Amino acid sequence: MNQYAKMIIVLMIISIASGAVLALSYEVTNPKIQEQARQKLEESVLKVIPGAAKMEVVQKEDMTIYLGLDEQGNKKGIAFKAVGSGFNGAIELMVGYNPSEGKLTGVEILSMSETPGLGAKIKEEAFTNQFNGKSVEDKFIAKEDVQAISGATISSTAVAKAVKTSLDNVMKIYPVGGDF
Amino acid sequence: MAKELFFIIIGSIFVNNFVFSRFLGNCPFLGVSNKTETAIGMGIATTFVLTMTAVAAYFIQNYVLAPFGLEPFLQIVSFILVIASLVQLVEMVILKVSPALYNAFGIFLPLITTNCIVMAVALLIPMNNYNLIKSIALGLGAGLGFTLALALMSGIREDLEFADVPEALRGPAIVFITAGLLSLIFLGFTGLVPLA
Amino acid sequence: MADIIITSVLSMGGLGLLLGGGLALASKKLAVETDPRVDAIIEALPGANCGACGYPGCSGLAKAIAEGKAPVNTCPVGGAPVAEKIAKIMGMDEAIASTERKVARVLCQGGKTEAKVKSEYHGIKTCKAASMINNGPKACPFACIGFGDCKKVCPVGAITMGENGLPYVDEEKCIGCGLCAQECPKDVLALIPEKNEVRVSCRATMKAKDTRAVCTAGCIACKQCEKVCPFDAIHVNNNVAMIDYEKCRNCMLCVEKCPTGTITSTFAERKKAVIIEEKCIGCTLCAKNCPVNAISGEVKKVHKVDQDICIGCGICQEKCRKDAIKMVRNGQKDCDTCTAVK
Amino acid sequence: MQLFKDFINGIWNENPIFRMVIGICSALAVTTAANNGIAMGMALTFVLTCSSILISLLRNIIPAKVRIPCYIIVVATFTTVVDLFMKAYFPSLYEVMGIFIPLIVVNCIVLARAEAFASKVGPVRATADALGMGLGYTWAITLISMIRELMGAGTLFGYHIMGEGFTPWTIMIMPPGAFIVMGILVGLMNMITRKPVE
Repeated sequence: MNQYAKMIIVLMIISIASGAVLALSYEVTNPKIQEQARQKLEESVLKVIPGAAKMEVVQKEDMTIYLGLDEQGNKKGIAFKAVGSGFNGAIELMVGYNPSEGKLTGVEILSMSETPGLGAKIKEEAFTNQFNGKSVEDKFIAKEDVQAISGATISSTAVAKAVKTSLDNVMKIYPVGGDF
Repeated sequence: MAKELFFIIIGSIFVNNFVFSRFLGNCPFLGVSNKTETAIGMGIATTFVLTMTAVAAYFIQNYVLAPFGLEPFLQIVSFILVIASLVQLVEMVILKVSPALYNAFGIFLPLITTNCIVMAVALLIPMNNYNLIKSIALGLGAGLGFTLALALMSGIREDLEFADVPEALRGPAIVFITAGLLSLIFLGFTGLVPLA
Repeated sequence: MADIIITSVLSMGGLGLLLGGGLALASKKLAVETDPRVDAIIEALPGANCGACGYPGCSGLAKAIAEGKAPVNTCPVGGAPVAEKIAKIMGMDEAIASTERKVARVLCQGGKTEAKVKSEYHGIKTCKAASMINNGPKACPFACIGFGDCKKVCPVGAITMGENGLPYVDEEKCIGCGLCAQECPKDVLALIPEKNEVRVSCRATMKAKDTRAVCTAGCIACKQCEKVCPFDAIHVNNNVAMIDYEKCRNCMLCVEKCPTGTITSTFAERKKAVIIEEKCIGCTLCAKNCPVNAISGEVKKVHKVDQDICIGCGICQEKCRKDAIKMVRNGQKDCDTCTAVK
Repeated sequence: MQLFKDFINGIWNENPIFRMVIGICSALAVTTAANNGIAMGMALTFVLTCSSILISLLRNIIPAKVRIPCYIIVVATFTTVVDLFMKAYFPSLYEVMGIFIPLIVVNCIVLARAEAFASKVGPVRATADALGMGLGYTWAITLISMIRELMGAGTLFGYHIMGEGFTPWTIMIMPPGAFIVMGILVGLMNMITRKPVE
């Protein structure tokens, strides 16, 4: 009997020890990690809302909206995350939008796993800047009002579609021209 | 729902084959693919472990880790602990059922634990928060994809024995180059199925 | 802060307990009684899994030994040291564990210079393929073709191809697995006990006239060796000399007598008997048994061996009860005689 | 002297990537850029060394039946610790290697060395072997990543090497290129050392 008991006890002791060590290191590193994540988020929000200096997180129905405020505190625009299904996997992007004028203020790709050299080109400024200033009524269809990257039509359409769907949801919360 | 299941299974067999387009599972892939029966045997054992891991990962994720918020740091350890125990169990079952198959695997049976596919499947489930059926589909698809890759490779390698392979390239070198060509072929599948 | 640690410890502990228990249960139910000796034997075996012993790999052999189906010294590669280890594991005494180590030897001297060629061969460069076409490019149908099939199959790389187109076997590296002998379409390679240094390097069974026509180093069945051998260990049948490895004592008389140099030996000179003065009590047993009367000396006096006449057959060493005779070759210190079975 | 032999053993004649051909999953996946290779190599060396020491210390306590689960927990604990600390203090590096840190747990080298070596010898020799293996792994994948980065993106460690006219072979960044480069390198290694790899 002791051979089996020894097995169970040793396995249990080692798992408990590892559980303790991991919990401790998690406690030590967690605040730093949260801080890093928040910083990265803020960077991308400020990037897509030109002129914004600070960020505020607002929870509206099921969407998290980031309010971009400048130094004096008046609102410059809002930003929100959008997800599209690209060539190799999910593409996550941050969309900046000004509801009062009904125009996009900026788009940035947060994470994607597109083929390097082809699909990966959606990360470049040349592609993302074309969304600045586009209005809500545009159709956002690749090769029409969105200039697709040659050889990466699937990725380009994925980005355009993601922006369009997320914009439609946000418009329900912030009607065009309304306050935010 | 059935459409998504179909996409997941086909996706992980062809489009995103764990061996050819995600580089995973190379150690057993190289080691066991010289004879077709051991390759198929290994494929089946791995598929069995993969499906059980998918189920176990789903339950641990949703009933142990998530409720207590232990997710970020305990995920890897608990998954790998379950996988290792499952493999140990499979090792005992195979030893009891057919010692010949057990000898044919040799060192590669414990190496299923370190088979990256098993861990990758376990990690993918919380990442895409699949429900139980989708997780099983992923486990099954990954297993079948791995078995397909192994079968393909072992068929080719058995013919390679008679090919006039230059001295230095014999052994793993030629296997890598063949795997490279096979993954080139599998590249053709990309875009076949939209991946959520 | 504390509750995270507690929950994590509890959950990991619970998981460990659950899985440990499951494994314990499984190992009890699925327990397979393996004979502990099998693992110990596997440990002792070289583990080359070359199959020379005829069993499927070392684990197959270990199982057979543990069940007593195979003798302790089956492993040709391991030889005596491995056999002794296994004997200890199996609880037998080591005496019977000594084995004759076998090595592969080339039984053909028909290289590019000696053997004539009857056709130019430009097909697939393997002996097997070449031997299918009109028995190979060489005039002598028994000759070694020289494309190195044996070299390719040797698991330890003991065979290298000489420039004369004949394989050379490095006897230290050779593990006696016999794969080359099976591979060679002409059966030029054969497994011979290592202690037998003399061998007939030709297998051509054609008439002497035909053999001489195709190869300068072939056996012409002149029977000189048969006449000179004091131990009746060599006979010419079917036009080629054959050595009986049980009787042969490596005295190399046949090597000297053979006109075409077909009979060769691993070493250039033969061993010589030397009497150790302190131990010799002059019982004259050696002198009586020496086939060439190379030992002289009166009764109860220390005897002496005439180094020129002595043919190194080792009978005197075998007969001497005082162990007063040792065989010496200028290179090696002392090597025991080939057939002395103590 | 034995220690030195263990150390060199891992770097050259039993190099995990080219000679023993294990731990290939991460080697192929992470080697798209040279600095990835080095970072991954360092992380693996750290995890390999720590777990080898601990496993060789515990080797007599762990019963044979549960040896694999125990080894793997030790390895997983160290990997997660590396993962957490890297995420906290080296975010830029973590950015590049996110998915591959958890895969160190299943990297065959760590468990293979634990099973074959660390669980049989004392901690000192286990450390020497682990360091040897880790460095052997590092220089191997750095070599692979330098080739793949040079041909795939025309840069080396991020600096532009190839001129403007050079059109990068994106195939080198993708899986097929990785397999083929790996095959050729293993072939070259065989040529250099003239010892056929079983």
